[in-house]
Amino acid sequence: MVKTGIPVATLREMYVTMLRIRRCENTLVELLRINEIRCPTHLYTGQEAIAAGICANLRKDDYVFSTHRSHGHYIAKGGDLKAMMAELYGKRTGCSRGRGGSMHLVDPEVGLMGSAAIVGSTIPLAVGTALASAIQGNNRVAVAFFGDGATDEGVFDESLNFASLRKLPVVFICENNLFSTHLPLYLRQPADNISERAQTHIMPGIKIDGNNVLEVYEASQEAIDNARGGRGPSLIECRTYRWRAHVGWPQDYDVGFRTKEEVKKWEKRCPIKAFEKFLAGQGVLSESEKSQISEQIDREIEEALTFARESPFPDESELLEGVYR
Amino acid sequence: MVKTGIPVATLREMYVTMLRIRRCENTLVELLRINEIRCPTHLYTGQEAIAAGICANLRKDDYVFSTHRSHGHYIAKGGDLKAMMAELYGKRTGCSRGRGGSMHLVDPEVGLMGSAAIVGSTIPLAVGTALASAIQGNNRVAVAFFGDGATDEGVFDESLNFASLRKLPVVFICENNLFSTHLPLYLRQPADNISERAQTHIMPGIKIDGNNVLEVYEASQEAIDNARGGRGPSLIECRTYRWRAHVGWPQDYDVGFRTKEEVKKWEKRCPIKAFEKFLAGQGVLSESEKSQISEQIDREIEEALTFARESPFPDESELLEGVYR
Amino acid sequence: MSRKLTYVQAINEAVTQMMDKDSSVFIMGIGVNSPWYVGQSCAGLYERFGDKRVIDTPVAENGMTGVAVGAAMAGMRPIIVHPRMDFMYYAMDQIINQAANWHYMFGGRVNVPVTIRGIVNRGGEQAAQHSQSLQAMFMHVPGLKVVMPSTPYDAKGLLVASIRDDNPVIYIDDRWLYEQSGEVPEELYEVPIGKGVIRREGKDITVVATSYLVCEANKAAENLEKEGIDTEIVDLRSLKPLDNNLVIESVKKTGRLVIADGGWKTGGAGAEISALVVGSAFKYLKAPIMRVSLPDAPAPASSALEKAYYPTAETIVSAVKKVLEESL
Amino acid sequence: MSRKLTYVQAINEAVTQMMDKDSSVFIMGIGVNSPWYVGQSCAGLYERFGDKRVIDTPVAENGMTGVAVGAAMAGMRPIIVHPRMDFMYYAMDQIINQAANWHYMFGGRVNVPVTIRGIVNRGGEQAAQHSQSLQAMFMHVPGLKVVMPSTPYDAKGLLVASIRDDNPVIYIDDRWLYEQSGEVPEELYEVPIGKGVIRREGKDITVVATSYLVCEANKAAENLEKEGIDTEIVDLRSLKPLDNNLVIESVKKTGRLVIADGGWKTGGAGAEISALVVGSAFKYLKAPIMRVSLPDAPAPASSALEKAYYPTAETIVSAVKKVLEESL
Ligand SMILES: Cc1ncc(C[n+]2csc(CCOP(=O)(O)OP(=O)(O)O)c2C)c(N)n1
Ligand SMILES: Cc1ncc(C[n+]2csc(CCOP(=O)(O)OP(=O)(O)O)c2C)c(N)n1
Ligand SMILES: [Mg+2]
Ligand SMILES: [Mg+2]
Repeated sequence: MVKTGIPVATLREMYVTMLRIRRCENTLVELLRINEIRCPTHLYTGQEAIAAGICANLRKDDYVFSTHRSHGHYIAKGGDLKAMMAELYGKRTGCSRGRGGSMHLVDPEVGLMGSAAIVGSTIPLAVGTALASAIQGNNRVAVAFFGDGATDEGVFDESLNFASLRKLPVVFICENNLFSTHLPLYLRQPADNISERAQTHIMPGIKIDGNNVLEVYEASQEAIDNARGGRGPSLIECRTYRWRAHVGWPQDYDVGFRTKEEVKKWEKRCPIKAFEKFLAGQGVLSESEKSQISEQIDREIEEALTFARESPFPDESELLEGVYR
Repeated sequence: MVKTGIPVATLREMYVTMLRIRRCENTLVELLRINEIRCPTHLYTGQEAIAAGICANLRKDDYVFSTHRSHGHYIAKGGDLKAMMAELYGKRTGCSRGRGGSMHLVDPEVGLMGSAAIVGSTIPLAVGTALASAIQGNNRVAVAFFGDGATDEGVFDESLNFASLRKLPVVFICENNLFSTHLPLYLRQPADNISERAQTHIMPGIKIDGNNVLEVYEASQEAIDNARGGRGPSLIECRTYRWRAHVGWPQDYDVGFRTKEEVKKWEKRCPIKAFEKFLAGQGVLSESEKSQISEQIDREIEEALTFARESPFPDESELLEGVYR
Repeated sequence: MSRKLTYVQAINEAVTQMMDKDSSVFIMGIGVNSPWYVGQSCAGLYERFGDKRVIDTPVAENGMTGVAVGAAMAGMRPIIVHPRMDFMYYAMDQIINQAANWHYMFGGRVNVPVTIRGIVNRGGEQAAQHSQSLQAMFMHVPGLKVVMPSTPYDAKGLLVASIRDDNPVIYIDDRWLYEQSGEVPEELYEVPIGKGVIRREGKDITVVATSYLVCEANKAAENLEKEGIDTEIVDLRSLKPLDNNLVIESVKKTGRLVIADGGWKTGGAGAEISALVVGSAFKYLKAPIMRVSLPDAPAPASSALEKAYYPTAETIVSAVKKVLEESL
Repeated sequence: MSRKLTYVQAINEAVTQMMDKDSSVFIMGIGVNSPWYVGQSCAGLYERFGDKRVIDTPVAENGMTGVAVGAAMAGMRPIIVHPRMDFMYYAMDQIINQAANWHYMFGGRVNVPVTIRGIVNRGGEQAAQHSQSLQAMFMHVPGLKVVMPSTPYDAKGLLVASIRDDNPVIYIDDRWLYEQSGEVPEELYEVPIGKGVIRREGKDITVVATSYLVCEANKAAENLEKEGIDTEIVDLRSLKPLDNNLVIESVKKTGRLVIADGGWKTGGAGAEISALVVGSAFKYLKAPIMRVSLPDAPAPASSALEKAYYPTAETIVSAVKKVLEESL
């Protein structure tokens, strides 16, 4: 146990998760570049601490809902890497049978209930699973991940209002990366105060450094404990930044509202590097452990890639299957 | 000029407006009871100070948008009484040609742009006219009247956000009568804090006694001045109460969530009686003036009623006219 | 067994019995705990099942529908009530982009057993925003099922089937039917989704009708009989999936078709049924297919106009006669 | 005059010229000031007209559409852009309950000259929530007009007509057409709403097509010609109001009809056109009417499935042959 109060195993687990997400996406960058993966792909790079820090506090049977930018949440909640990679390739063995692509990852067996491409749409769905928990009395917690863009949508307020009214076991995680596609928050909202809006819906609304996994872990631990304990919902606004373009692999320096300096500044605040430094300082991550982890992850990715590449495409005859259950 | 700083003519005008609304609706109660008027009718009785106090600050060419409970706004903005009465009768001479009924009063010539029966729907419309003002540079102000129920809808937040972002000349008037149909506010929202939600959208949000026309007048004067002067939108939450059932003429004591005591308590806080007392105290409304006003209003109503009764129904051949312009 | 219930009692009984029997069933929506808002269709539910399973909601159709959809993903069988179909426009994202798509889009890993009950509440000078019938829109959407019971028996049986169905079902009931009375078994039973029924056999012409217009079609058939015209009436009951065979077989027999549906004409349910028949039973057709529907106009308030707006038995009679006149 | 522009340039030019000419025209929506979000369709607008009249909005489709509708009531002629039709479900209340109804509902006292531009943006493995074509839903709604240009010429002319129209118009453009090039006059001109056009004359069969499928129909006709089949192609251009006469006259001539529209089959635009023809030109029909459309399924991501999902010239060829085989 180091001075944070967070068990060493958890620290390591979060580190592995963050690195797994990063490495996985670095691989995707190459595959997107050569067009081997073709579906619209929104990279999570730069935001890894959020998914990792929050999911480390969740039980396997807790619910998570994600967005178009879903890789991080899927991996952090324990989604199967092979099924994810196959999904991105549009293969039948994909987690969504090749029908969803990157924006629609799912793994209900580990509580990743789904990811949707309509901004804001999964927020009330998460509240719905929390309502189910409350009715069923099984104290499963629901987490809605969404971006700052989703807080432009009225359904955000509708969802918070209802969750608060009924004190449902849900935690709202707003990953404020300051942009909705090309448009910065300051051109969409009169103030940078998402967490305060949660407060007017009578729930804790806090703003934290989303690039600091320790802060994310601790804040969400409290929120999740409160939810599970019947003390109602919370919102955590995690300040962060996406390193790459809104969609696809390139950087988007100087196209529209982002400058290279701004991106570079955030790259210096790399959540993984910072965490590595912390761990090293605490003596809980030796160089040999690091390279062991690194090799292990590379192996996993290689395996997933092979699996995806070797998997068959869905057959045209499947097209109309499963419109209904 | 009395000590309020409000010109006597304005005080008298507001009094006349309030009484006109009340008398008109008292007449409607009788007509609804005997089924001579059949369209769904939502009475404004008890809330008159709000429409009167606000519209006294508006220019004729300022925009007003109303709701299913539209009589007060229509009358206060200067809508034609005959056309209103005819509309309620479903006559061709009605302000909406008999197609709208009580929920859809309109008089664009005096800026009453329309009233809609979908809760929340006119809020963005008012913002849209304010946007038009801003683009056209004509400093017309828009007012959105809506109930507390409308603040349940996400479009309320979407509208406030955009209005504030662009500092549009719009004033949001929330008539908080504590109910949405049968359901009290405390069963729909975790707190009674609508005005605070406006503040998180970075605009003045104040809570006032909606049964006190002087308070309404003064608060809205400031808000409207600010809007017209380019200083952006505001929200005023007017606390009030409707005396009658949600729809139709009866009282709804003890059906569901309202008690007779509660209704009686609010009846004692009659905005008109209070204002009469104030005016009498200020010596600006003698008994003879009062009865003169009263007779004048009765005459107007009588005339409107005769007009409505004698007007023809629309002909079936008109059914398909005007789907398009 | 010949117990009679009204249509609205049948709805109420279906919900009550399903909630009694299956703890995953719950109901939410505007007015579900109101003494008057949704007629008597929810009467007694709150008293019996309490605040946990009878949730009168804020006025936030999109969010609340999403909550129901989410709860369905977590193993519940929610019924979300929209007291007027007109309000459902707010909730289209949750109904279509989410509820309808998730099962397919996730390769069958998630399903959404939600019942979305939309009430047709029109007439009485309620005008354009309080009158609509949106079945055609929902019928267009893959992943949704759409049912429209016309009798108390079906009102109960289709609601039970909707709640038990593992897919999102749009259950549409019409307040003009609420006081109609008919036989309704006391026990739980299902009317299968996707199956229509012949309400009356006839050989001269087929009238395919939905919901309230089935009643008008029945009246029309009686009047037509007096003139020697023998009408077959198909009550669709489900609009999606459609009972293609039932319709096609009937038209093969009669060679003539009138479709009576209470939505707008252009792009309405009648268009689909017409296209279906002309695609699959063209050779048997002896006459043009006519549609009875709303005209292509919003609902007017004035009762003087409402009379002309809503189709009746007479409208159906005229359409039938026109088809017979124009027969080859 | 034979200046050529691409389809997307034609859209851009229509907006630019209308904004130049009429100060009441302005544009708003997600991405209208983005270098990439709506293709090049809004390129240069912000630089030319500034922040007041080019408004890149928050992600709040319902509210923002309402703002456009409100501005239209106050004498403006707004264009509200939805970068994907899929997002429009959020805005259905404003589009249907409000924009479509207000003119009728208020007896003509208010009108709503708004252009609601919905982009069809599909393929490329975008899946179920980023692929939809909603023309059938809007076609159903009285008070709306719906246009779907298939050529650069029409893209400009119909957009000008939509902006000038005093009613709400749903203008639907398809990104699969953006790079098609064609003659586009430099001056402002209108293509009248409600008028289709014969793209190719033929005597054996009529193919009524919309938007992108007009191009596929052209290819199909060329292939069919090689087999001696003479196809007439009607490009509808407007779905509401429909150019009934043009369609009916063509079918009267050829006696056979295939309808190709890129929405889902059930309750799609093809159903209406089929019903229209069978109602008005039944006697002339020599064969069943076939519909080419999407199957009744959400859009899948995998390109392996996309290939089977989207209809092409080949699909049209097969349908035409089937109709010819089944002719009386
Ligand atoms: C309803 C809707 N409107 C618009 C879009 C287009 N869109 C896709 S992603 C996105 C940005 C959302 O921003 P945010 O929620 O902050 O997530 P981020 O991409 O920054 O992770 C937008 C506007 C959409 N997908 N859905
Ligand atoms: C979108 C929508 N949902 C539900 C309704 C049903 N409804 C009619 S009036 C009303 C109450 C609205 O309450 P509030 O806005 O406070 O206005 P009040 O009636 O109190 O004046 C409701 C829910 C509606 N008209 N529109
Ligand atoms: Mg963002
Ligand atoms: Mg209220």
